Amino acid sequence: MTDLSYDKSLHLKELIPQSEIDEIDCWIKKYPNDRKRPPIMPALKVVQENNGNYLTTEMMQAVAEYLDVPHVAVYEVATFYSMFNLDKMGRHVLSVCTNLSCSLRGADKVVEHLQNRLNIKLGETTKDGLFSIKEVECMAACGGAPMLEVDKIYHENLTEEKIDQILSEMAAKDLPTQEDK
Amino acid sequence: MKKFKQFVNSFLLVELLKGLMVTGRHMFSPKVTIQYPEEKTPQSPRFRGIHALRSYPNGEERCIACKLCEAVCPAAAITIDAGVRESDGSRRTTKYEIDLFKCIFCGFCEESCPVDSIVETRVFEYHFEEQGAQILTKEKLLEIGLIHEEQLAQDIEADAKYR
Amino acid sequence: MGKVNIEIDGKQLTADVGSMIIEVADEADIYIPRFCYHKKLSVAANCRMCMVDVSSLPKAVPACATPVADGMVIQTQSDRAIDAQKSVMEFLLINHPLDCPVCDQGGECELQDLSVGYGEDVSRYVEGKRVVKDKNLGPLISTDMTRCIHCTRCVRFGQEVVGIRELGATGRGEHIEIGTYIESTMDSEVSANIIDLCPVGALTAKPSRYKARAWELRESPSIAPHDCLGSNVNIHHRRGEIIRVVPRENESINEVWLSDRDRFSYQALTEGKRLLKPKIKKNGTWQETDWQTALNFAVAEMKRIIGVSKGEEFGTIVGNNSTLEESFLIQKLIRGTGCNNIDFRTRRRDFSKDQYSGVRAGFNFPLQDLDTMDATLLIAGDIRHEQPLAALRVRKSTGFGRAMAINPFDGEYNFRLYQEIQPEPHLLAQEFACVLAAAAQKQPDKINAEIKDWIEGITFTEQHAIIVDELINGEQSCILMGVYVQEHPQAEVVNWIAEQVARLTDSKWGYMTQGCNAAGNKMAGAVPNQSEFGGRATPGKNAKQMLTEGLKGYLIHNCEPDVESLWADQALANLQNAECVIALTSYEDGRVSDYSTVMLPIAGSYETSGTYVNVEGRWQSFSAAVPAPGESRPAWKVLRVLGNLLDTSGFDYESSVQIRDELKEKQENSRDKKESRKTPPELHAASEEETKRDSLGLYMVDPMVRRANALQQTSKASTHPISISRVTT
Amino acid sequence: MAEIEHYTLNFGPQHPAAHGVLRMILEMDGEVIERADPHIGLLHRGTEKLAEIKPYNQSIGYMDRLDYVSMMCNEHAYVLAIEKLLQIKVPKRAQYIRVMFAEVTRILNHLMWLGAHGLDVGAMTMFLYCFRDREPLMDAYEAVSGTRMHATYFRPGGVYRDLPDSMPQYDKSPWRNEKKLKSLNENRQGSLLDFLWDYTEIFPACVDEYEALLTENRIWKQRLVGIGVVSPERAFQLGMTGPMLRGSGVAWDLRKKQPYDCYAELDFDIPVGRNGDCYDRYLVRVEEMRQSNRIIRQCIEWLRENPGPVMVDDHKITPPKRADVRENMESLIHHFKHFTEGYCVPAGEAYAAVEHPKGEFGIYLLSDGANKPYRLKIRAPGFAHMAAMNEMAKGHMLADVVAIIGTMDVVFGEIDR
Repeated sequence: MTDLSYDKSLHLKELIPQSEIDEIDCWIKKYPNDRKRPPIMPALKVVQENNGNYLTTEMMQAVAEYLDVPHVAVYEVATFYSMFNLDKMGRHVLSVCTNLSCSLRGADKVVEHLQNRLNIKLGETTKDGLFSIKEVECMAACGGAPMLEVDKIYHENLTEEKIDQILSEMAAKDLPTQEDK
Repeated sequence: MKKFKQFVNSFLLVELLKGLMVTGRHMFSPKVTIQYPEEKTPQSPRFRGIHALRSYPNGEERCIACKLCEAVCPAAAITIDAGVRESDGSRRTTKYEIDLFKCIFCGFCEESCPVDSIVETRVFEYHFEEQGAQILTKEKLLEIGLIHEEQLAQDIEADAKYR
Repeated sequence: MGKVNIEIDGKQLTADVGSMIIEVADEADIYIPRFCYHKKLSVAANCRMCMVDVSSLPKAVPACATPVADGMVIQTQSDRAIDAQKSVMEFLLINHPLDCPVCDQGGECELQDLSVGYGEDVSRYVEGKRVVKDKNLGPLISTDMTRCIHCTRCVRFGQEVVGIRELGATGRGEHIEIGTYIESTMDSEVSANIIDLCPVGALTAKPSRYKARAWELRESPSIAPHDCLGSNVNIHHRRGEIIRVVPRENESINEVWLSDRDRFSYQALTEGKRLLKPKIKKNGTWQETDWQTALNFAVAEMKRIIGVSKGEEFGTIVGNNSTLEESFLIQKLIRGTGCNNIDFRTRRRDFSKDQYSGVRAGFNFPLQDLDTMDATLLIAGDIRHEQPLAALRVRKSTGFGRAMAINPFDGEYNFRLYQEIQPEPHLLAQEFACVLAAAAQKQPDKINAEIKDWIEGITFTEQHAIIVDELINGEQSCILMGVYVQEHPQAEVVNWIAEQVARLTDSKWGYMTQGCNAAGNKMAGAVPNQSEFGGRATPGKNAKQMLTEGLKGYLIHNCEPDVESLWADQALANLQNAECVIALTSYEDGRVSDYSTVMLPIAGSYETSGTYVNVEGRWQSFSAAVPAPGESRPAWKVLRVLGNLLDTSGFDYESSVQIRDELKEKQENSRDKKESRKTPPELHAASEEETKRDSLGLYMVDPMVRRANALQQTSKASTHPISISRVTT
Repeated sequence: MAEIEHYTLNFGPQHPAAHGVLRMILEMDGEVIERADPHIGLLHRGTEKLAEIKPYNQSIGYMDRLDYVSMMCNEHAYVLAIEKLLQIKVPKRAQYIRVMFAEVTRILNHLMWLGAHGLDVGAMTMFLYCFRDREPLMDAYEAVSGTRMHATYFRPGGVYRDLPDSMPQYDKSPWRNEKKLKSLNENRQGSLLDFLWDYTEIFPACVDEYEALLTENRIWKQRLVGIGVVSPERAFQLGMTGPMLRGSGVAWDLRKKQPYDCYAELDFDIPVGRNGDCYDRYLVRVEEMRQSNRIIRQCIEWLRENPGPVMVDDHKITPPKRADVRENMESLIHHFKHFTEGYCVPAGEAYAAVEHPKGEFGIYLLSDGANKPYRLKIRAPGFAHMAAMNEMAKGHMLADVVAIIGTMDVVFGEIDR
């Protein structure tokens, strides 16, 4: 397979510090030798955290090369899971579930409200770089639909008021940090 | 008595006179014939005459070479060659021919066409002057379509609710 | 394996423990609808179409992923099953675009069939449909990814069968897409099989795009003419034009697959510049003429040159892909005129065993056994590109067995090698000899004095010993020599070593050959030292001599020695300098019109009837699928008439079947002479110069493939698969 | 006395009284027919074989062309046979439409027959009147199907399209003033049903006219009475059906004996003859026209009251609505498959017969479960009648042969098929 955009010289070791490589190696050791795909997820996580919350194509390819798996296997993992971001994201990623249960319980209204509040569209980031909204598939919280996830916390049974509250809490949390800058 | 009556009737040519009365009456009733070709009998919007290929108002041919008409034609009168059109990569016919000697005017082609491209017009008066002229080529069909487009659109519109 | 009793739709069946419901149902001819399940691929169970009702379970279950259990009562037509099927069908169609009229799959689409057979007849879905961007997968496969139903057959094919994962399923839920993620083409040599696998119109063949509907096509069985496996194909043609070539299932040869080369080479016939009329070159310009004139001209020239030189100055080169019948006729014809220079092996350097050679085919075991080899030793070959489908079989065996290679070149393998030795090309035989030495040491009771002498002084390393161990320990093992071996100056030495190693390690052995009919050509006697079936013949010049020495006249049949022979440059010069070159060719482009004096148009593959003998020695006859264009005629007919005009006797055949039957009879009557060479060949270093030359590329092997446009546009066309040696360059 | 050989006369196939392409070898003793030997096959088109290579629906158009003066009746038998195999129930409205047009067809056929028979026997005027009265019915044909003859209108599962709400009208022309045009278009103001209703109002009077011209006419009677007498027993034995059988006094009508579609719900009578001669058969046919008129009127009344579907709502068998085809996937797929492959019919056999204007017209279908018939056999009434030619003509004069051919109402489309 010829990856036209792929630069063979790009190695994972050049992209992230040795300490991170060690962490990935540590994950690799946890799985049997002939099982190469399980470490993809932890490896991507390490790389993403190192890169400011998103992954580039080069990084995914470098991970694939490092783990000796087909490139596409890494793309599959990276695109499947909502915690991997493929574009530069805001500080807080609001992942709104629009899958069946949430949709039935009014996920489209949640999305609409968020879009109006933040004045951005799905998949975009606010100008101040604080928030991004992302549409995700089921996050297994159908019992509390509609739901969204932000900073690894699930917020369930959303109403417009609740969303406003979450947003203002987030913004408040960040204010000092912004001032620090 | 019956026999006598019969004899009288027969002798007086009653039944013949009755018949003559019928024909006589018709001498004075209005004519039922029309002055063809200046005058024509009415045609329903469903009329199935000679074929045409329709185009969109912007001049783009409707036919997408799906070949349903070719498949459904009971008389195998339609021949289509298809291919990728160079200019935009769309699916188009490179050849679309209807052999009118084979065609039985069943209307299945029109019925099967998903884009209302192949239609049957109201034209039933046509003739051929030489061998091979009975084959309607794509160009001829498109031309017929252009000439009758207004009528065709009307007819399809009129019949749309029944189909 | 244990057996269980189950019941499907009231039919009592016995099944193996562990088999899936769908397998048992298929065996019993009970059809269960499916999209993702394919007998040659792993079970994915992601289309959910094959839902059946199992009495003991509370919900309908997928038949492809539910193993049978004793006493299971399965219903495929119960309300619950039908409900499930209908729901799945509705779900699949929700995002399917309204493309049927413009979709090439229309009419042979599994989605259509199952929708009509198992789905509702009206949709309840009114919302917008999703759209997926098309991928560019190269010149062979055209995509319409919006139509994809995510059965992942194509993904699994790449992963499991080919071993090269090019496609993947990225995204999740509504955002799932099949593709390469990063724009890239599919380059595997068997990539187009995903066209057959795709149950919908997402992946279709680009060369035949929009050309025909399934219901217009006529199907004729035939044999693919590009590699020595003789893959079984069906030619789909319409009004005398080949529209596509698809695999014909044959478990013992090509299973259900087909290489891209076999699949798309037909383009040469339909789009190549075909020679439609006989042509004679007069004063440097070509003139079209009729058959009579052209044949008379050719005959007069042949008679003149053969007469003057007593046959010494006339040579006949037979193409690799000539049918058995053609080769037989041409050698009979040439020998009948008193000329003995005939050969088809334009890619052979080692003629040392010519006078002893028998007519055995390359393999002494069935091709199918490659699947189950515990150990496979590959000698110098690029099996992936030379015999793509054989590579799939070797790959299958590596699931449990081990593959090893002694290959002077950078091999591209689609399976893992357990051991790899990379000698310099000219030292191939020497390297292999070490294996023999190792084998001899391991099996001292099996060797004779001769071998003992022969391996005297040869040392071997640990690696050689491991290879031998594998071959010995494997319950089934084989040594497989690539096409390159037969091109090597020490081909006979390598062959001999292979035979000895195989004997010592109790393995099977075989060699791959160039073209589709090498075994047949040899049987037919298109070699300088023997006539049909090893019959006695006055020795003549071999291909190398004919092409490098320069003769006055040539008869070339269905080949282009200036491209495909090992001495292409010399061949070109000599052909140009010859007084007369009679070319039997299907195409008029290329240099053939430059150097030939008369061109006789012959039918291409699929346009003629004949027989190919594959590498296992399997005779596969076929008849013409489509008529030859213009005035071109099947070559056997041309040769038959030439035979009559040359006043040679025995040319009264009326059909190719008649020729084949005669040959079959001859084969039965001739006892394949045991290869009589007793003394082992001498082992000496070959010259570096002679071993350097590149092999033909994947899509360069014969005149037909070279003219197949789509194949020539692939990235594989420009590269020579065996090109650089890490050592020599 | 010198022995005199019978004179052999070749009658047809280009004779105007041969009703198409009948060729008869007549052996005559003077002018008396000793033996009549009909030769058939000049119009053979292999319809039965053609049907075997086409999906079911594609043969509907070929049914029209069997008895080409009673087009829809042929279609009727064919679609009934398919429906029998498919085991589907046709919507009531479709049944009424089909019955109405079957009766329209009967009138069309009988008018054609009457005109031609009259012409054969010497009553020129009849031909003109009959053709005049056929015209509105042809217009009705055209209004529903788009063609005046080969309608291809009946479909397995119903009929192609519902009856139109309006009738096409005459255009202005230099030949007619406003008033004349208005009177021409007078009966075309409403729907097709109104148009037909109008016709049924007038038609009985027309039949009276025909009768005034013929029934008591001495020449007509001289030519028909006592000609081609068939006893009821012989009629049975010869396989006669329809007016040929009823003319001999047997009250046998499939519409009554094995009612199909909605005939059971309609009120009509079966006329029968007494003597089994040409004249009785004439009387039977004339009365049948009156009965058909009655049936049509009942159908129109029912159809006016009961709108509804005219096609089975199962798109596995019938094509989906056109508007749906452009909008939903299932419909598009079913449309595509319907017009390319058609539908598969369960394996089995079926015989469906209708009371065709000429007699019992039957379609025997054998299906092997595929999308085209394994075998199709057409039972053409004319064929059995033709076989009685020799018996009916024997002993009659040459001129009577023409009357006998006429009374059989033969059409070679169905006999030769």
